[in-house]
Amino acid sequence: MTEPILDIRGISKSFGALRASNNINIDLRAGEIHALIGPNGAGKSTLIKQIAGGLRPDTGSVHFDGQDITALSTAARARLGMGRTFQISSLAMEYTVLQNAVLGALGHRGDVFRFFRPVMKDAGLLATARASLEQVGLEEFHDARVSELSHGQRRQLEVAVALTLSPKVFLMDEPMAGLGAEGSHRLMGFLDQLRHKAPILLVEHDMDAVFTLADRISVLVYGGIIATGPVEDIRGNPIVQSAYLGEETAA
Amino acid sequence: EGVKVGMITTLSGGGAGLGVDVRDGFMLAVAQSGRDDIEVVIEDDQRKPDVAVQLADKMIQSEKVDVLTGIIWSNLAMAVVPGAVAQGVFYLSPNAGPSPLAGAGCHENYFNVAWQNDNLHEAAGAYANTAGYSNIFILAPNYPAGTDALNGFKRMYEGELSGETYTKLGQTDYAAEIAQIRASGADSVFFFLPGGMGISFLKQYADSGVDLPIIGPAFSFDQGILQAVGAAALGVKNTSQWSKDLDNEANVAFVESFQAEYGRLPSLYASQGFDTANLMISAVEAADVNDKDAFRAALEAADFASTRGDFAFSTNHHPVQDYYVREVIQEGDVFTNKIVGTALTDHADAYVSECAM
Amino acid sequence: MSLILFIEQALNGLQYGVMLFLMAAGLTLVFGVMGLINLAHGSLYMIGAFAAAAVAGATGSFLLALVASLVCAAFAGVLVEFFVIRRLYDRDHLDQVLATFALILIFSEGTRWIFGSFPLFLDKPDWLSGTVMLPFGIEYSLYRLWIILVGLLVAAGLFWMIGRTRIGIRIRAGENDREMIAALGVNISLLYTFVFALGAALAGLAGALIGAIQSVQVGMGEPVLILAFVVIVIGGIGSIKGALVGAILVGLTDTLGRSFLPSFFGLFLEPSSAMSIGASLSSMSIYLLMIGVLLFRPKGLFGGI
Amino acid sequence: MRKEFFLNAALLGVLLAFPLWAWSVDEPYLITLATRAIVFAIAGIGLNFALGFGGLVSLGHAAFFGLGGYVMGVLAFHAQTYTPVMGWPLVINGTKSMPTIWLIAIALSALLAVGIGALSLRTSGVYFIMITLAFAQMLYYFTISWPTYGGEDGLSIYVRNGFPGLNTMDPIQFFAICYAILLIVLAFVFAASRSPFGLALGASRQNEERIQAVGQVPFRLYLTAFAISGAITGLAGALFADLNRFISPTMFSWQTSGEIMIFVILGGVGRVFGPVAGAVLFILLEHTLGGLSEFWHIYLGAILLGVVLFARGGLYGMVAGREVAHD
Amino acid sequence: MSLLKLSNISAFYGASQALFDVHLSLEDGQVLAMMGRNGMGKSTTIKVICRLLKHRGGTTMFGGRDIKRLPAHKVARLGIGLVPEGRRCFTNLTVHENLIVAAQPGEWDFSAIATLFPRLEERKDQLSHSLSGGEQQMLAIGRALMTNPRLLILDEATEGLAPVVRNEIWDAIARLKTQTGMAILVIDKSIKELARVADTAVILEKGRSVWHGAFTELTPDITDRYLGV
Ligand SMILES: Nc1ncnc2c1ncn2[C@@H]1O[C@H](COP(=O)(O)OP(=O)(O)OP(=O)(O)O)[C@@H](O)[C@H]1O
Ligand SMILES: Nc1ncnc2c1ncn2[C@@H]1O[C@H](COP(=O)(O)OP(=O)(O)OP(=O)(O)O)[C@@H](O)[C@H]1O
Ligand SMILES: [Mg+2]
Ligand SMILES: [Mg+2]
Repeated sequence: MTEPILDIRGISKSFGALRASNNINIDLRAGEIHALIGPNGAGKSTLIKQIAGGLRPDTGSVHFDGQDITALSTAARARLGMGRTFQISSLAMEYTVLQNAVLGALGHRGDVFRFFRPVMKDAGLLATARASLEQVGLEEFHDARVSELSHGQRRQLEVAVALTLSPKVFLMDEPMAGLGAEGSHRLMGFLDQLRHKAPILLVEHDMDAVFTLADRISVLVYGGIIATGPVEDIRGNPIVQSAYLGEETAA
Repeated sequence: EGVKVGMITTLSGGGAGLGVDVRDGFMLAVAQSGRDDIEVVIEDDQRKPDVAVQLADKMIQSEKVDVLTGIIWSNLAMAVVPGAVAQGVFYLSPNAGPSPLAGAGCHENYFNVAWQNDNLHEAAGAYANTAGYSNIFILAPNYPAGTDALNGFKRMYEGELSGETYTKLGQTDYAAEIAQIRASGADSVFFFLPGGMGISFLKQYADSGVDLPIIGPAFSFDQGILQAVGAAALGVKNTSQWSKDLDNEANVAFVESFQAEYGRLPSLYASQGFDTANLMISAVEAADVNDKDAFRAALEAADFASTRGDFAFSTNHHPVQDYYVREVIQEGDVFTNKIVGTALTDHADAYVSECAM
Repeated sequence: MSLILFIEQALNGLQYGVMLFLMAAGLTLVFGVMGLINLAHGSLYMIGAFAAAAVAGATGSFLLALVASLVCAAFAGVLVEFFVIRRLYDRDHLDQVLATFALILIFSEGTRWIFGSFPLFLDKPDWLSGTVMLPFGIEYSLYRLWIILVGLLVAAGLFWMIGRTRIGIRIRAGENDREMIAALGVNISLLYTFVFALGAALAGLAGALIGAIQSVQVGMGEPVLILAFVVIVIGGIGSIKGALVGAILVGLTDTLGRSFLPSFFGLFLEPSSAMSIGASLSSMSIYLLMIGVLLFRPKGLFGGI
Repeated sequence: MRKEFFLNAALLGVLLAFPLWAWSVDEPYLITLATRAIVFAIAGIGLNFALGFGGLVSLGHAAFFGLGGYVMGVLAFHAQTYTPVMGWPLVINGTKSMPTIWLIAIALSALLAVGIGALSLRTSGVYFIMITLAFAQMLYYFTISWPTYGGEDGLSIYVRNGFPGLNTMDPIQFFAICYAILLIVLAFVFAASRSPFGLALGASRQNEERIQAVGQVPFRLYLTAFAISGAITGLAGALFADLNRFISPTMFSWQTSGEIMIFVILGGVGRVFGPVAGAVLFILLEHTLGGLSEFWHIYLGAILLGVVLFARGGLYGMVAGREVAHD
Repeated sequence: MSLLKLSNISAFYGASQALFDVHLSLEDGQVLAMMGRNGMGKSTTIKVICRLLKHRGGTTMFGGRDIKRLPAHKVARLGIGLVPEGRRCFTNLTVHENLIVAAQPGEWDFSAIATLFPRLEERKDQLSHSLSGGEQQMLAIGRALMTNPRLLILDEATEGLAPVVRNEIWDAIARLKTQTGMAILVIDKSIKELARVADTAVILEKGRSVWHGAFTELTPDITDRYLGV
């Protein structure tokens, strides 16, 4: 097996008495979708935040591409190639769809401190932006303002912006949430392809998606990982069934 | 023939009372002169130096006035006067008298019809000596006029200082200063706190249980402000070049006609506005304003009936006049001042020698 | 410097702090809780003082004057809320800045138009005049003690209302998401009119109480406004406790700075420059305090999220 | 977009035509008035750069305006009195050359903005408003009680500083200088608003989390914007001082900060030309209403109120439509 | 007579029209499923019902009253409890405060909510902005129930919930329907789960209600055409 691209070693984080992450070890390897599931409030988003840099772990370290990045800022991690989508859409609401995508491309290229060239006429950036909008199916909405998009469309844009960063890994916090059945399908097909470009750490409550897409699944309960393994193992795990899936879905 | 006057004064916002009084006094004199060849253009400077400068430009360049007047505040005068007189117009100051304009920065076209800024404080210092105070506590706001005030006071005062304090400009609470006064073992207090600051200080002082005698310049005891201070000011001695009860013909007529015209007692500022206008009218009568030298000479002669009695200009075009000590008294419902003595006679100012004119 | 003087100055600082709290209380309410930048708060303070002065002048009763200050300021508050503020809740803070700045102009000049350009007379009543003897032989103004009492009562009342009552919860919810609280069946418009009127009434009361020992004049509100903002920012916006603590900190810093900085500099500078350096530093002291607090606690001492 | 373009052109046209007309009928004061509007507009453009584009609501821009003014005042004062500004560690002499003064004003204001910004940007929202105000207030109190340059009385510089080849005392020539600077500043801000920096700054204002997720640091964007903003406002301060040939601590007062902010809001926050429209309207109102009555502030207040209530997004919002055009 | 009846609704965001011709009706004690792809106008319709968006044409009747002229809070007090898209908890309030902020007396009180979502009781005094996504969702549902409405509107209320919890919510909806006779309007993407509770369905397509009828009549043909599944 190849070296993991992303390697989380022994991360712990407490909020007061609450232990939101408890000695978590998890890794992500090239070409895979690693799903992270667990009950609400288990600490999934908290973990993603610590990987992406919004939150500093109390102990433990994050290794990315062979480098210890625990001390780096969010922005620095993004520049190294961490693409991220948020659980609650986080976009520049006054900008158009295209502007948001161009922003991603620009952030990736890194030369933001330029004051004279019109950015929306930059062919390179536009090409990247258009391509990623097309991939998520927002090509008809270039000029729509984000504040006018429906909830689901925003989720799509969120993914598109992450794409413009041509990241080495994706951290996705519930990308399916809010998408309709059709949208979910489409996104699933898309993620399926995407994993070959960059592996994905996927937090998702949509079990259809998780079971279809995931190569491996980790289960997080009360801040600790109770099981990691291929889909079949997890689906059959009795603790997972009772604590998370509930009888019906497990059947 | 005729003269065009530009009046730039403060007519809006907090300090408007002073500007209104200067204007009313000035316009009363113009009306009483019966001349219809005096045109007065009045503008509001909002107490902002840059606005005052802009208005001065307007008056000089567009309105083509011959004479400018009206500014209340020293900082505005400093902004306007040098530029204005350099452009050849006359400036007659009805209120502010900053020291640079009396000394090295004096100008042949600049006339101060009120006082040099230090004068009333000097008078207070002189009075403190005669009253026998020997250990006085002095305070003023921390800005040039405040420094000038304390320096002016000290110039004449011969006793000891039990303390000296600068307060914040615009300060409204004086508990800390009053506690210091109480602790300092002073035998009296001199303060210069113009406008609302003085009202606050006096009210709080009266409420503090400290009952040392106070002296101050007339600004904090003027007609416009006294009613707001109320009984807290009763008995306080203050120094002024004018008082409502000054017994001379011009003043009696002025007080009476001002009250008749505006329905209130005239203030110090009103008297200064009135005198300024009368000085100008006397010059208009004696000379043509277009003949600058003749007009200037007529102004220098100061041949008008001042409400303060004797009035003359010294070489730096600042007044030589008497300074009185007044006491705050109550007449019926109204608080007002009564002259109780003279602090300085035929007094000029400390900067005459620096003026090259 | 004697210990007694120090204690007395500390007491003065405390008292000044409580006075600042009175001015700031209405502002915290409107600003912290409703999220509205109301520059016209100072004008409402002025209205309270003028109403009190007018009524005291006409009736001679200080209590009636206080009532008048509450009523007039609250009424002005209702008018302002109904005709102006109401249209600005869902706007940018900056629109609120411009609108309330316009209100300052209107109120200030309107007041001058009605009452003239000269300061008005308002004095404390006889039964609150004079001084009392405190321990250590400190002679202290009765009225100032009384202001401390009123200020603390107001603080307690507000604290209880915002933190413990359902009205308080609703107000805070409305600040977070007006549309949502309305969708849950709460008449947020009415509630906000009420809060604004309450904030205005508190401003008016402060104007009357403080006007009695300061000068009642046009423009008295603006310096207060800045101070009040400083106070609530130090304390943390939206926190009544923060406003009280912030006010007392500001009061102490200002008073102690004024009284002791000059003599402190006098230890190693010649008197006149010590005097003026000390005085300039003390006029900056509260801003230094604010900067210091914000550098370490960017959301104020008790600022929440 | 077209409408906005038309409006911009009209504004610049009127701003040029009016003084030329005043010149032809020999009303120098009106030229001065237009110059004043332009200088305020430049100050407003400076603030708008931080406030409109970066969402940094600074109530302390008087600090930069005043600093620019004092740079002019101090340098000219020393040139007038033939004394060095500083004798140690290196000798700095005064100057009466406008371009030199501008450059120094820009540099020092930018430096001050970096200093204030670095500290203030730890906070946000209303805390930012107040902390910037605090810095300006400290400078205000400092200059009031600092006797060297006149304290509260300020300092008069009797003769306007010089510009090679022009007679700056001639109102129309000084106007031309200011107008040219306005055009340059507008061009810069216009370009910057469409530049990569503008896009990133705007995104940062709307959502900091977003800009971090694409690999950029909001703090650096903000600080750069604040420095540029301070520099422009500082330049305006230097021009303002030259216009009045006078400086005073009022330039540092919170009312000045407030007024600059009013220009921006009145014209339209985040519009390149907004502050120009705002300053012109404000000066116009001040000029025309001032004569109406002693209580003219009431009218002014009522008009401003009307603009906020009925014109969303200021004058530009009213005329050119609500949405800010970003491309 | 229907509890809720919309006919012929058109609505705009500024100048752009979001709803063209929406019809729907809902009886007491029934569950109506509103379906459609992303951006078709489902949430907009909800906003119209709750008077958060003023519609231009058509009529909105609730409990026999025309609610067109009522402000949002009055409509809510007539008995509509909203769980909005995206949760919209009051993030500066604690969990408990969120629940009681708009509570009306009735069967649903804090202890009833605590039984439904024990997690909320555990986090009672935590500020809601630090809750996990799913916890916030529970809170939003609890908050709406505490107003004891006649009509409960759930706009993607199960979004982001763990499967077990989601099951619980569907169970709760089923219970609500049978036990309390509360009418429910529910938007959700899972047809399978909707089928457990829904009596009728309405499908929106580009701002128009293009299909409505009994839920059982939804054929794969229809769902394929309008929902893409
Ligand atoms: N800043 C904070 N302070 C206190 N508690 C917090 C904070 N942030 C998160 N928590 C708590 O930590 C726990 C984990 O939260 P997290 O958002 O990671 O959950 P999650 O697994 O993503 O859940 P969900 O699936 O519902 O999104 C929750 O119980 C939450 O209330
Ligand atoms: N605030 C708004 N301003 C302008 N247009 C809007 C606004 N909100 C929604 N729209 C537009 O109205 C249409 C309907 O949006 P709505 O939110 O009702 O969709 P939806 O059916 O709820 O979709 P989703 O399943 O994604 O939540 C969309 O095309 C959207 O772009
Ligand atoms: Mg989560
Ligand atoms: Mg929706």
